[in-house]
Amino acid sequence: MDFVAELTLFVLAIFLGVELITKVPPTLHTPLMSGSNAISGITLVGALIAAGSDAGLLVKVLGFIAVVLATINVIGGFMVTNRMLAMFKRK
Amino acid sequence: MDFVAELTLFVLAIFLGVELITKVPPTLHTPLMSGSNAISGITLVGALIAAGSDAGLLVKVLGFIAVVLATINVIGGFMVTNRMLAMFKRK
Amino acid sequence: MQISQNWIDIAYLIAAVLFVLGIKGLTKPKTAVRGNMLAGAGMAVACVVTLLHRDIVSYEVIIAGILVGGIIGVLLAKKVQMTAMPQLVALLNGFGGGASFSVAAAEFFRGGHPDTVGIIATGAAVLIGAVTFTGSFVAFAKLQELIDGKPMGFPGMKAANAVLLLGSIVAIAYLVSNPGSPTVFWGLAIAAALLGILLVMPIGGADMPVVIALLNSYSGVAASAAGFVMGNSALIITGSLVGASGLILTQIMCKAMNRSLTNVLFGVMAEGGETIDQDEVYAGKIKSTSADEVAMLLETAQRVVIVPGFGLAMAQAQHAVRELADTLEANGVEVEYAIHPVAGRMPGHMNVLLAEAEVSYDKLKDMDTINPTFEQTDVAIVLGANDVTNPMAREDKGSPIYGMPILNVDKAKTVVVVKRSLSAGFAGLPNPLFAKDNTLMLFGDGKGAVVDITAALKEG
Amino acid sequence: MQISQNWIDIAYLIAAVLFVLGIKGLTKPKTAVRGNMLAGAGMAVACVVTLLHRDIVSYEVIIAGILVGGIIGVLLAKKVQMTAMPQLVALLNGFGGGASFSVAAAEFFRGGHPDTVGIIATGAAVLIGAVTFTGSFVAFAKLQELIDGKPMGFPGMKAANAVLLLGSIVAIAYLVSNPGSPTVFWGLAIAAALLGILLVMPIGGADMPVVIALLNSYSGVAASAAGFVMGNSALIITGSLVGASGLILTQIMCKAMNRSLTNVLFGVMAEGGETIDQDEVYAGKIKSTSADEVAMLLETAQRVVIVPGFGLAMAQAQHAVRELADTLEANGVEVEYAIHPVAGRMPGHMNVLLAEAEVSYDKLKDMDTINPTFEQTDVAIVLGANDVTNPMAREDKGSPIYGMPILNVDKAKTVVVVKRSLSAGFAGLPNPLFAKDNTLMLFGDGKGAVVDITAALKEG
Ligand SMILES: NC(=O)c1ccc[n+]([C@@H]2O[C@H](COP(=O)([O-])OP(=O)(O)OC[C@H]3O[C@@H](n4cnc5c(N)ncnc54)[C@H](OP(=O)(O)O)[C@@H]3O)[C@@H](O)[C@H]2O)c1
Ligand SMILES: NC(=O)c1ccc[n+]([C@@H]2O[C@H](COP(=O)([O-])OP(=O)(O)OC[C@H]3O[C@@H](n4cnc5c(N)ncnc54)[C@H](OP(=O)(O)O)[C@@H]3O)[C@@H](O)[C@H]2O)c1
Repeated sequence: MDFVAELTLFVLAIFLGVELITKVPPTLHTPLMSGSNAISGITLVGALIAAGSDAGLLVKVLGFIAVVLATINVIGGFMVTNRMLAMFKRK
Repeated sequence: MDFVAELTLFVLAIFLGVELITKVPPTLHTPLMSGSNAISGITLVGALIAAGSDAGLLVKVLGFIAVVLATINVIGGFMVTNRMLAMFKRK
Repeated sequence: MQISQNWIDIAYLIAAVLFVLGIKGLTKPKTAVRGNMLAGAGMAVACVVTLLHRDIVSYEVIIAGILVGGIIGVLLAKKVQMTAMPQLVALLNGFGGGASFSVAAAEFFRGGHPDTVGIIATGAAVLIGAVTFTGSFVAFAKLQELIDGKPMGFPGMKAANAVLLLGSIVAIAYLVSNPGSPTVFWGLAIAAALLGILLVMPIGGADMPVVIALLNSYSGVAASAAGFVMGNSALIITGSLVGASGLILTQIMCKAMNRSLTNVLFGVMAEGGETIDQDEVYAGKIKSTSADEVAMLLETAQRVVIVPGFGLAMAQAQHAVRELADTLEANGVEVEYAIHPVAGRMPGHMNVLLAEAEVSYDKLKDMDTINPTFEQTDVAIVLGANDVTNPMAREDKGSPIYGMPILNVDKAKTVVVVKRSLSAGFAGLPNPLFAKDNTLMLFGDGKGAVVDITAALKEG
Repeated sequence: MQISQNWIDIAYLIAAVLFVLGIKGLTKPKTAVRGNMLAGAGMAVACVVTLLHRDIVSYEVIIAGILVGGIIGVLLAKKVQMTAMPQLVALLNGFGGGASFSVAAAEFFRGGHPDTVGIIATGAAVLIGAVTFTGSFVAFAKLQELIDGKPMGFPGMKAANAVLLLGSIVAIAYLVSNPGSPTVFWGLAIAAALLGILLVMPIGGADMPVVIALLNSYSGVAASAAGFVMGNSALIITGSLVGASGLILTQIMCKAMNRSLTNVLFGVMAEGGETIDQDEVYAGKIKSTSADEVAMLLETAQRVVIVPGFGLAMAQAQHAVRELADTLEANGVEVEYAIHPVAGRMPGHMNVLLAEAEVSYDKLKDMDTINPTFEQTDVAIVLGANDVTNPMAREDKGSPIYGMPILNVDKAKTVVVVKRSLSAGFAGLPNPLFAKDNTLMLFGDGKGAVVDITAALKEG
């Protein structure tokens, strides 16, 4: 994909992100925060590629660190969001 | 741009379009309709390329028709929207 | 001068952003004018930069086309009456669909070697473009009363539609394996054109605004398909933006009429069978009145609500009404206007008209606000409105308009209905309101009647 | 097994759609759980398909990393106390920033021949990733009370920040012309890490949730920048999605606190100078009470409002409170809870706690609903709340919390404040409410005090 196409995706996604969040009741601020925090762990995708490539020790180490950190972010984020939301559910 | 990139743009733009329109007061239904109608005249861009290319008479004719129709759509649409909105303006 | 595709694409991105901001702006009263400007600027950016595209080798045809189209566009936009706005939008929309169709056709006959995606996209652009084109013209004809506004159809119509749609899809599939067949191409075009006519024919004139909004959404999708044909990001993004937002607008409009989209598109025919006898509703129960009598009523009133409808537009009575209201207010009467969301022939129709007559914005009350106040209203003056006050929508489950929210004018102490005759409104139904005990009919042209009342008031 | 980039990109598109639906779902109470699931599914799709990427030649490091990270993640999510949620989110967010930083670093040291865009993107990912990493850890430390929650700074701090930021930009510019310099790279990393620390240090602990939301937005932008480095559409789309939505969420949170974002980020230090003498406010005006006395008050009450605050969470008194409310209701008293949007230490903190104790949802009233009812309230029980009831926010223009909307408990006939001492709340301010004529202080641990009141009620 060329740079302009990437830029176009970037801009469209920013607009979409802005429009998605309109009125959120305060109760949901924390879960929304932790949930979108988990989503920003998408960097795990980049980490996987870095860790799985065949390019020297330093890169492997950095890749490993990236995978560990991103996985904590993703797994921890989604689970904790779920835990919080479970508390709101009406019995 | 490859097909998947195009598809990605398509999907993101659809989501964005859905999110953009939320609550519109009935007063603005008609201007919004004529305004987005004018925007859909973007096909003028394709018409220009078709009409300006060097590919035989049939293509030129089709291109000419396309330019005429799209231009009516664009110019008429924006102008009439503007005229309508001018009526709402508080003096 | 020609520039690299990269810069063109960046300009397209800027145009897309302007369109997004434009559409967003158009959804709020405060920002609507600016939104329209931004969208126009986006279009200018997209067009100007396209002229630098490497495929463009000559400009004669382009210039001729823009001149012809531009002049027609300006004339249409300047000359059209406000009351004819829905027709105009239908017409413009049809042109947009026709343009997408022509672009796809031109691309087809240019005879490159498109891949499967390209062929399918061409087929989609042709199909949707042609449906939009002919469908919009039927909508135009119905609104302009060139053809009857009533739902029209024939037995087996649904089957015919299904055959046309299936045939179109088969034709596209055929083109995928045999990309060069003009016969199949034109066959597809004709089938799609027919489909557009048959889809809109059975829809009643009153539902045309919704149909136009839907066709507008189609024309966006057609533009997007044309974008896939040409590999043009501006068309893809902008087309799908309009396609999606148009669909949502369609749904919002349906909601305002308390109808579902399926009901609008396919429902009317089913319910059309029942006809109600007008005589049965009206016979012996209609009380006619005069301008002087109405003026006397108004002299003792404390609160008056004016209920404008399509007849106000027909009679061009907006200025006369404002003068009546001014006179009443000078007498210490409280005057408000009840604006039904679908009064008139397009959304916001009444707002446009009354704004033209410089009626102050805060006196225009929407349905939900004004309905609870009718019980404290001494006189409700129904001015060329009919369907939007029809109590059958509230009470008669068999009625075609059952479920549409209405203005509860019959709750007012006295109702004065100004219209020329007992003939029906857009929906073609008799209105039991006219036969109620507290209703007085003032027959005559809307403008004349209002002027007479004002005069009588000033004398008395 | 390896598949073509096309299919990977389509999978990324599906993941992006799932993220969009997920975020949208998370904004509404009814759909929040499903939204979180959808987002999780999107992440699974994106990760699984990435494992088939052609650049991945060995899986040992990946598996090891996922195992280590997964175990830590699960443990953190399961073990954390609900009260410690803000800290945890800060921590997780820091990890995300660190990951983006590491990805960009790995890509840098892989030593391809990136173009200008690639280098700038690498620089941006390093800069923003490192700021997010260290900034989040400072936020974590403040919330966990590892360091003082008060705004901290030194003269010339703003200048230092400006130098660090400028230095980082110069370093990136240098890398554009000399892409291979590890020294400059690490210099950039260190400057960015310092910048993160210095930016968060001067912000008060009470504003940490906003800071975390902002840093969350940054971590999205960092991921997006990493996407530009690797040419990966999933990272670009998803990162910017989170970046933008995080920024909007930040603004919404600021609004709920009636603050501007600039005020949160830079404002506190300016106003920190003023200190208010606690003695002056309280001396001789505090009336202490006992559980028995409160029970007697409650026996004759008709309407009681419970105002929970951070102290409720500290004392784990939610179940005790519910029992008190049950007892009161059995006596025919009307009981409601007043939920301030920033009561506790995170948005929705009180809702979570009371939901845990199975307090019925409709008894939790938000600020705007309950405030007008305090005048008809016989007893308001303030339970470990402080800042959210501080009348200075309403009355004292010089106060650091001036303008924050508060619960008007002082309008109730009698106010009972349960807390352990006269010490201040999160904002570090004395509370004139405690000195009012109609206020009674019940000193003691929140849970114990409530249990005592309930017991006395049952006896009486
Ligand atoms: N707003 C929209 O978006 C929209 C769009 C399309 C359709 N519609 C439909 O249009 C209808 C609107 O309801 P409505 O109550 O405003 O109008 P209506 O039901 O169409 O009734 C208009 C009435 O005005 C009277 N009239 C016509 N010319 C007149 C004149 N010169 N002076 C005095 N009266 C005159 C007519 O009666 P006489 O002939 O006896 O004078 C007629 O009964 C609804 O059915 C709605 O669904 C609305
Ligand atoms: N919700 C959010 O998003 C959020 C996030 C971060 C910060 N904040 C800030 O946090 C504050 C929240 O206000 P708030 O009124 O809920 O709390 P607060 O002002 O922090 O006051 C809490 C009070 O609880 C008392 N307390 C502590 N432990 C207790 C125990 N075991 N038993 C009884 N009382 C106990 C403390 O007094 P003693 O020590 O005398 O007992 C303290 O005064 C606001 O300043 C807000 O801006 C809110």
